[in-house]
Amino acid sequence: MQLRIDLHSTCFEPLEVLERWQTELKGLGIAESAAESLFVGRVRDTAADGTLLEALELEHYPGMTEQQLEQLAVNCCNRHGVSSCLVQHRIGRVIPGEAIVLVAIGANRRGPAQRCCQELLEALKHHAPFWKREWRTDGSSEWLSGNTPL
Amino acid sequence: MQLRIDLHSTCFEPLEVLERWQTELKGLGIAESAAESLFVGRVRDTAADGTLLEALELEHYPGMTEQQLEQLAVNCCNRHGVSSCLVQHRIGRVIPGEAIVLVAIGANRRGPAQRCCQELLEALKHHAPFWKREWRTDGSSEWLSGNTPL
Amino acid sequence: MAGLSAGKIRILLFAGLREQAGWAEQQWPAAPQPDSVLTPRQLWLKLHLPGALDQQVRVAINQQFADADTPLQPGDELAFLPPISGG
Amino acid sequence: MAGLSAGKIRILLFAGLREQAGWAEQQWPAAPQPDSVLTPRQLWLKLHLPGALDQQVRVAINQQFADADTPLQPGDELAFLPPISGG
Repeated sequence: MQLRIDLHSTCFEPLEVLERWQTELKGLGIAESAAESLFVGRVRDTAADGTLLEALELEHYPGMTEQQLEQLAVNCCNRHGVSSCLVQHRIGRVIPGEAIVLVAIGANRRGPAQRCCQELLEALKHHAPFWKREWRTDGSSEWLSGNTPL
Repeated sequence: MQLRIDLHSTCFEPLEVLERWQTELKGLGIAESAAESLFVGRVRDTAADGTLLEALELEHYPGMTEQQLEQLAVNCCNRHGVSSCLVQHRIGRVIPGEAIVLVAIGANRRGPAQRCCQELLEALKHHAPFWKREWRTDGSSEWLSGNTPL
Repeated sequence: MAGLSAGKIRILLFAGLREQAGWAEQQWPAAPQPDSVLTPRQLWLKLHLPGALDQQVRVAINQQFADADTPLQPGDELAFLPPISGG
Repeated sequence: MAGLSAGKIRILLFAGLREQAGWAEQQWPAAPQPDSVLTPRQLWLKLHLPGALDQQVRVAINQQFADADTPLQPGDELAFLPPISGG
């Protein structure tokens, strides 16, 4: 199973990252998967209270974050028997429209690819030590106490 | 809702198509979606009977295919309230590793994006008039009588 | 596809069904009397097509899925669709 | 983060919990007697930290999620994690 996890402290472009990942797998002689399921999450332009959002601040627990992401990914990928897994996550200050998270799963069948992509996204949302603080355009800020609903 | 459906009679690169789609939406002044769920299906290198596959031939019903894809996409997107939908499908001779289908759904939340992407993929697999014929490396060929299991 | 003669129904076959039947398209006269009815199911039997209608083969009239017992109108495009395998 | 003195436990707070408590990190002596026990739950109370342990705040020991009643060892890194919101 091919696994790659990166934390980005500056803006990343999902399509560029995916292209590099594709090239990397090709370089390892790994054939393209029959099924690929992907998810990209971006920052909204409104805060939870409906006011305009200036930026999202993403704090994390250095060391534990990387370990947790790897454990969650390995468990999920093994459970579904998929062949490749790319996870990219932002940290630091992220502005509306920028990508926060990218999950890309390659598998031999669409079912495992889709289920793994979905489950890993939920797992990292709830079990990787990230915290979001909303910075509103009026200068006020608030830590979020959970995730947006499914 | 932004909708784009294309049939490709030659190889298409999912990441290039996605980049053009992103640029097109940006050109229309449409903000990037908070959640994007994508699926890419590619031709396997083995036939259903386990022998090596030379190519897949994709026949379709011109006219009905386009209408059906549009109906399926509009219904699915409306049901889930998503904001953008890109469907790309190959026709003709497709060789192993090449993309057959790409579905990309943009929505304000991950649940609708993921469910719509999955449901639309199943819908087009079962209700758009496409037929696959496997051409094996020994020169023999066979029409498939259904889809691979989930 | 060729132009359709007046009062005819165009019948299309695809993929494996086309190859088993040995033809891709033909025309058939619509119901001759004004009060008589011609359905895809009747045509399926008259044409001795292989396989099981409903179970395996679906019907499309004017490029929309339709019931096999729908009365056909002159000028209709009727297609018999073997099991679909897209995506 | 600063080096850890021998026989100590390093305690870390994050995000909203760090701001409410007013500190990010401190060290605490591990259990003094060899047969006594110190747990995250005991430290949570001793430190008068805000919020509800278990319901809202999770515990990590040496960067792995752990039960709040796990006995702590000298040199352990203990973190109290407010509700996570990643992805």
